[in-house]
Amino acid sequence: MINLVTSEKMTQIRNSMNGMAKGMLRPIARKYDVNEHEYPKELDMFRSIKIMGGAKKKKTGEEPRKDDKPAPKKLGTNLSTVISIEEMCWGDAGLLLSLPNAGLGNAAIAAVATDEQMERFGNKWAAMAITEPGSGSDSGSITATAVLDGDEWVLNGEKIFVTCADRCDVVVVWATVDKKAGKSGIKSFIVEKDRPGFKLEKLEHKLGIRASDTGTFVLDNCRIPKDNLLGSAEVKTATEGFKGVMKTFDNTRPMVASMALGIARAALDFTREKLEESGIKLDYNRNPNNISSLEKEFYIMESNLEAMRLLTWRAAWMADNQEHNNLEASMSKAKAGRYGTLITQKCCELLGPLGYTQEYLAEKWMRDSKIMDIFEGTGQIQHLIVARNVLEFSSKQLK
Amino acid sequence: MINLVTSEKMTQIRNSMNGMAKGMLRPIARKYDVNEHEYPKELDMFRSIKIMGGAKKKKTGEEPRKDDKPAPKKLGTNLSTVISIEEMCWGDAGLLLSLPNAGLGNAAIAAVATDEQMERFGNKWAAMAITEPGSGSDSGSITATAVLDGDEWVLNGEKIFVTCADRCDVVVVWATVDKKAGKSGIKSFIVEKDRPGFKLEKLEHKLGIRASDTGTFVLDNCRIPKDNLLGSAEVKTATEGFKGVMKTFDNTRPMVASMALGIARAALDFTREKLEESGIKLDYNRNPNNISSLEKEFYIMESNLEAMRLLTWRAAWMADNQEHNNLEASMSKAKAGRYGTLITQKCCELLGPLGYTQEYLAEKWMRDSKIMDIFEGTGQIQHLIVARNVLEFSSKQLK
Amino acid sequence: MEERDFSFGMSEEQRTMKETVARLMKGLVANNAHDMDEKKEIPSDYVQKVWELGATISVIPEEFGGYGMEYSPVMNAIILEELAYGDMALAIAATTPSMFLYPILEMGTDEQKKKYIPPYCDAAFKPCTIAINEPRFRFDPVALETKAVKKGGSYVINGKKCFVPMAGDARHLLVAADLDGTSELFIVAAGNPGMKVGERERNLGLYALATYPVTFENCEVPAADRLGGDKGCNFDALLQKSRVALAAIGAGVSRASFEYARDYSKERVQFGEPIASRQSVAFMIAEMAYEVDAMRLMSLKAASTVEAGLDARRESYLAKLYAGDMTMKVTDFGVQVLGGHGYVRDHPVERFYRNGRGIAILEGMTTV
Amino acid sequence: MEERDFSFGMSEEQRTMKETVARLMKGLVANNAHDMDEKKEIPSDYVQKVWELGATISVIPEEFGGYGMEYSPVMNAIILEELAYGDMALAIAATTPSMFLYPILEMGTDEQKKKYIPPYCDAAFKPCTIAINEPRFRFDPVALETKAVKKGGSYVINGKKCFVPMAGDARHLLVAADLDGTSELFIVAAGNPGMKVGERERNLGLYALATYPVTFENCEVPAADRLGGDKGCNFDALLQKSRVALAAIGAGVSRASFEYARDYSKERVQFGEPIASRQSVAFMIAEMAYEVDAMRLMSLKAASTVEAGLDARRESYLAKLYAGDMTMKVTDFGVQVLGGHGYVRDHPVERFYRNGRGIAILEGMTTV
Repeated sequence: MINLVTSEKMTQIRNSMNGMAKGMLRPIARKYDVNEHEYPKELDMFRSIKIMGGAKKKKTGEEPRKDDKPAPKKLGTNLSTVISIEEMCWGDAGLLLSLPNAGLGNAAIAAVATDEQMERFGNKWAAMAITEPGSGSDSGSITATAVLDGDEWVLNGEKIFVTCADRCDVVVVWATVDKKAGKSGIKSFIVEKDRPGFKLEKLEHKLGIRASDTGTFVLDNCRIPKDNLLGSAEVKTATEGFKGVMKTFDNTRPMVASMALGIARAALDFTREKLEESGIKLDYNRNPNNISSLEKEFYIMESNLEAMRLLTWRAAWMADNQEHNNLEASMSKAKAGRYGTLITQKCCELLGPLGYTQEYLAEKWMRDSKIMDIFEGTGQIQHLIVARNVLEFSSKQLK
Repeated sequence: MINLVTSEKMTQIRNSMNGMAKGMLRPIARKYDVNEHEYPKELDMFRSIKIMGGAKKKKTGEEPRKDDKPAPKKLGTNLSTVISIEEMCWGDAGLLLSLPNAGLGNAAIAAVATDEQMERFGNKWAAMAITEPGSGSDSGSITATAVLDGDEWVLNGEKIFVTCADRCDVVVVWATVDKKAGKSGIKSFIVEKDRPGFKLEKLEHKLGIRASDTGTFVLDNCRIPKDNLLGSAEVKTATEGFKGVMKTFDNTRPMVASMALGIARAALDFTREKLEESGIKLDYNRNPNNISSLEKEFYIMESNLEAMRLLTWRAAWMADNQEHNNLEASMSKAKAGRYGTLITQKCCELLGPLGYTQEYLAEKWMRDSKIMDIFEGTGQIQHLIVARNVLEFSSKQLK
Repeated sequence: MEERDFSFGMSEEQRTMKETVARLMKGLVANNAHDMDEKKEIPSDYVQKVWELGATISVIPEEFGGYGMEYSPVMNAIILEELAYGDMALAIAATTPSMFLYPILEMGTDEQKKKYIPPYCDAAFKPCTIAINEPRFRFDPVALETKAVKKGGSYVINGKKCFVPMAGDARHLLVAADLDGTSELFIVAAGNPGMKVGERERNLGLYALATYPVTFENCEVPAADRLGGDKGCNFDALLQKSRVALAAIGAGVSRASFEYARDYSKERVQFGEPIASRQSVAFMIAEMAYEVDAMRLMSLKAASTVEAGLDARRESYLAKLYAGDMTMKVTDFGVQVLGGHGYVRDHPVERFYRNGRGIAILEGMTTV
Repeated sequence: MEERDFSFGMSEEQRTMKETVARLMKGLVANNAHDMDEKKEIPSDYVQKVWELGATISVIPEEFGGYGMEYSPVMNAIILEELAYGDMALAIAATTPSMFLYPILEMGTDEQKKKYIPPYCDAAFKPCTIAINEPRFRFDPVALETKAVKKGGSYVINGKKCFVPMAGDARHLLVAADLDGTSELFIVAAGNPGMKVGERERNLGLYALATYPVTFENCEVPAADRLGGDKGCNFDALLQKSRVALAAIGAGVSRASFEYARDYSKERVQFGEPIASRQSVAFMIAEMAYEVDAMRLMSLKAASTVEAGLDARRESYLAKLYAGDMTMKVTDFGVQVLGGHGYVRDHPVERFYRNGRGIAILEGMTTV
C-alpha cells in the first residue's frame, strides 16, 4: 500500500549519516578541493564502514513480494544506500567518491566474482576502467584487447576517466576478447596496480569533485593470470559480461542521482540559512505571486529537489523489491543530473557575492554537481533510455 | 555603423499601426474568437492597406550597400513590415491573418507571377496550399499531382491547414509534375475557388487564432488553364519552384516571429498594467534578488521579449540590405516562437484568476501564440536549420 | 497510530479502485470528452455514474448516511488522477461535493454535520460546492478580500468570488471569507437574498465545467452556519488537501497528454520515419514521461503525509507548485509533438493545454 | 544631435577594431588562457599589450593626456566582447581603469580631472580600480551598506567591499558608498590609513584575475575627493554603463563556449557519427548560437542607447539580466556537449562555465 512518509528507520539512517557527513566530510571538503589529488587520509577510518555497499547486496534480496503483502520491516539495501549517499554528498561528493574499498570495481567484483576471486580481491580497493579516448557514452565501442596466451591474458589499450585511479589497489578493466563478437565479446579483468605494462599515465584536473582522483591507464602488453578474468568461466554467455555490467547501471544510476540530490540539498540548505538570517520566513502558504523573488525561486527549486528524491527513491525501492527498474533508474538520473546542476547554479545566483567566493561552498557545489549529469551515462543517454522504454523502440529505431 | 536605437520613422510606424490595432482589432478580437469562422467584415476597410506587403517588395530593394556607407534614409520594407506586424498582432493575430488580399499566396504571386498573371490575379485574395495530411514539416514529400492534358493542368490531391481557405478568391497550390524529380518537380499553380473538382472540404476548429479560417481542400481532377502555373515557363529550373518558395520562408519567418512578438507584448503590457495598478513600480534598478517574484518574472520575460525583437529585426534588416538571412530568419522564429509561447503562458500564471477567464484576453493570447511555434516550420525545424547553418552540415549529416 | 511501511507499491485495493475508475472513465468520456468540451456541457448521467463510484460518500460515517469506510487521501489522490486522466472537467464536477462535505465532516459542529451531510449522502448526485477563488490580481486564499463581519446573531459577508463550480444548481455553498484576519468558512444556502450567482463563466479551459461568479452583498448567515461554530475551522487543513487534489489532477491531465503524444509520435511518419525516431521529439516524450511520474509521486507524498495525520503544508504547497509548472510544460509539449495537428481541436492535446493551465491558477476546486 | 540611421551593420572602423582586438587576444591567450587560470596570474605584459590598444585613454581629451577621440559605448561593447571571447579575466583586468577614469571624466570636478586622470593616461598600464561589490547576501548596488558620513572638511567611510580588481597594486580606488540614502563615489588613495586591502580572494572563476576584499574603518577622505564635489555624482549612469559592459562580456564568454563546443561536436565521433549529427547535441548548439547573438544584440542596443545620450536604465538592466541567465545556460551547454571531456580542465569550457556565472552576480567591474 502506497505510503511515502519517511519511516523512522529511514530518518535514523539519514540522521546518523548526516552526522557523519557533517562531522567528517564537511570540515575537510574545501581542503581537498584546493589540494587536488592529495589523498584524504581522514577517510581511512571509513575502510570498515560500507556506505556504497548497496550494489553488493543486490543479488541477495528477499524473493519478489506482492505489493499488497506487507513490505519487509527490514529497509531495502538500495533504498538505504541512496539515502546514505544523499547525506554523504550533502557533506562532500568528491570525498564520498574517494571512500576506500568502495569503488565501482568493488561493486562489480562483489556482483560476479568467484569465491576464489572474492578471496583474493574482496578486501582490495577496486577501481573500474571502462571509458576509452574514443568511446565516451558509447561503451559498446571498446577497443582494449585481451588475448589468452597460455595461462595469461595479455591486455592492451588505454582507459580514461578511471575514478580512484591513484588510490586503488586493483582495477577492473573492460576489454574485448573478440572484436567480431561485438558487445558480447567484452569481458572484465582484474588488474593489480603493480603489474608490468600497467601504467597510470596521468591524473585529471577537473572542474569539480577534485578530491576524487580521476586518471588514465595505459595497458601495454600487460600480462595477468588467466583467473583474473572477472567471474567464473561457465557463466560467460552473451548475456553476462557487457550486458551484465550494463545492468549494474540500473543500480548505480539511482546512486548517482542521489549524489546530485545531496549536493543540491546542501546548496538549498545553505541558501535557506541565508534567507532566514535575512529575516525571510519560508511558510509554504502564500500564493507564489505574493512573495519575494528569492522565496519563489527557492520553492521552485525545493519542489524539484523533492521530485528528484522521489524518482530516485522509487528506482531504489523497485530494485529492493526485485522489480525491473531500467526505466525508473534512468528517469531518476535524467531528472536529478539536470536539475541538480540547475539548482546549484541558481543558488549561486541567489546568494550573490556569497555564491562566487570560495569562502563558502556554494561555488564548489555548482562545480561538483555538474559531473552528475555526465558520468554513468550523460543526461542525453538517460533521456534516450527513457524514451526507448516508453516508446518501446529499439536502439535502432531511436538512435 | 551599429545603432539599435529605434528611429523616429520606426516609432512613427509603430505608433500609427498600434493606433490602428488598438482602434480596429482589439475591440473585435474576442468577438471573432467566439464566433469562429465568421468573416470579420470590419476588415474590409483593410483591402486597400498593405500590411503584409513586405514580401512583395523584397526583390525590388536598392542594390547591396557597404555597411560603412550611410544606410538609406528610407526604412526597409522588411523591417517596416515586421514592425507593423508586431503592432497588428498586439491588436489581434487571428485578425491580422484574416486581412483581405494579404495571404501568403499573394506574397508568392507578387514574387514570381508574370505580368499577365499579375494582371489576372494581382487583385485577388490568394491563399497558399502546401501541407498535406501525410506531409507536415516535410514539404518535400508533396504527393498532389499536376498533369498537363492539352492546354490544361489536371490537379489531384488533398491540402490541409490552408489559411483563409474560405475567404480567399484563389489558392496557390503546390503539386508535383514529376514525382521522380523530387523537390525540383514541385511547382505551384493558381487555382480559382470556383473550378470544378476543387472543393473546400472542411474548416478547422483550432486552439487559437480562431478568427482565421483554416481549411482543407480536395482536388479531384481539377482542371486549370496551362497559364495558371505560377511564374513564367522559362524560369522553371530546379532552383525555381520548390527552392524558390522555400526561400520566401526567409522573409516570412521573421514575419511569424514578429507575430509571436506582438502577442507576447500584448500579454506583457496587460500584466504590467495590473502590476502598476496594484502599486508595484517597475524601476529596472534593484538587484533581482531584492524584488518581488512578480517583478523578477516580469523582467525576465521582458528581457526575452527584447531578445526576440532584436533577432527578428536583424533578420528583416538583413533582407532589406540584400544579405543572406536564412540563418538569422530561423534564429528569430526559433526564439520568438518558443519564448512567445512561454511568455503568454507565464503571464496567465502571474495574472492568476484574471489569466484563466475569457473576460480578459490573456487566456486568448496564450492560445494564439502557440501557433507561432508551429506553422511556417515548427520550432524543431527552425533549430535544425540553425544547427545545420552553424555546423555547416547538410540535411543528410543532420537529420 | 502504528507506523506504516514506506512503499511505492499499490495495495490490491488501490489497484482495483484505480482500474475501476479508469474503466468507467474510458467508457464514459473516451469518445465524448471532445464533444463535452465543444458543447460546453457534461451530460448529467456522466456525473451521476462517477458519483455512483461512491468515492465521496464512502468515507462518511453511516450515521450521516455514508458507508463509514476508512478515509484515505492517498486513495482519493489515485482516484482524482484517474478521473482527470479521463477528463478534468468531469473530475472536478463529480468531486466538488467532497469540497463541501469533507470540511463539514472534519471541522463542522454536530449540528452542522447532522443538518448538511445526510441530504447529500444519496444515490443521486446533488450539487453542492465551495467558493474560494476571487476575480482579482494577486488573489491569495490566505488573504481573502471577501469579508465576514459578526453582527448580532449572524455574520454578514461581502465580496466577490469566481470559478465556483456548479453554483448554478448547488443547494449549498461553503464560502471562504476573511474574519478578523483569518480565513473562515461559512455555509450559505442557495436563495440567500444576499448572494447573487452571476452568468456562467467562460474560461481558458474546462469548457464543459459550469463555473460561476458569485457576489455577496451584505449576505447574512446565521452564526450557527459558520463552519465549526464560534471556534471556527482550520482553513489551512482544507487548503492543504485541495492543493494535493489539484496536484493529482495535474498528474492526470499531463499523463493524458503524454500518452496521446507518445502514441502519435510512433504513428506519425515524417522524412521517412516515425517522428519519435528523432531525438528532438523523443526527448520531449522522455521528459513528459518522468515529469508525469514526478507529479504523481509528489501528490502521493503529500497525500501520504495527510493520511499519516501529519502537517502537510509544505508537501502540499510544493506538490501544487510543481504540478502547476510541469502540467503546463507537459501539455505544451503535447501540442508541440503533434505540430499543426496538435493545434486543431480534432485532437485532445489542445484541450489538455487549456485545462492544464488551471492547475497553477485555481485553488480549492476539489479535495482529497 | 542629428539622428543616426538604425543599423545592425558594423562600420569599417568598428570592424577593423573588432578584428584588431581579436587578433591581439588570439596571439596573447589562445594558448595561454589555461595556464593563466591554473597559475592564477595574468602576465603583466599581456595587460600592457591590451592597454596599448588605447581603448581606455583614446576617448580622454588631450588636455588630460588622452587622444581626444569620440567616445563610443558601442565601440567599447564590441571591444569588451572580443576581449572576453579571448579571456574574461584579462578583459576585466585591462579595462578596469576605465571604471576609475571615465566616471571622473564624466562626473568629476575640474580639479579631480586634472589631478587624477593625467597620471593614468600613460603608455604604461597603471592599475587603478573601483570598489562596488559587498560581501553579503542580498547585496544591492543601489542600497549600499558601506556608509559615508560628512565630518568637517572630509567624509568618513565605513564598510566592507569585495571583488575589487587589482586593489593590491592600485594607486587609487573609486569607492561606492551610501551618503544619506544615495550612492556616491569617493576617490581613495592607496595607503589611506583607514583602508585595508585584505588577502587576495579565491573565487568560483576568474582565477587569473587578482581581486581583493577591501575594508574601510573610519576611512577619512577629503571633501574634495567626493566625485563631483558637493553636488555628487550620477551613480545610476555609472551603473548603467557597467551593466552594459558585463552584458557584452557575457556575450564574449558565451561565444567562446559556443564555438568550442560547436567545433568539438563536429570532430567527436560516437556511435559511428559526429555527435553533432544527433539532434540532442545539435539543438544545444543551435540554442547556444542564437542566445549568443541575442546577448550581443541586447548589449549593443543598450550601448546604442547610452551613445545616443538617452537614459539606458531599462536597456542596461535587461541586457545584464539576460546575459546573466543565458551565459550560465550557454556555458553549461558547452560543458555538456563535451561530456566527460568538458569536465576536465584540459578543455576551456569548464573555465567558461566558472567565469560565466559571474555575469549575473558581479556588478561594476568594468564599463563601456
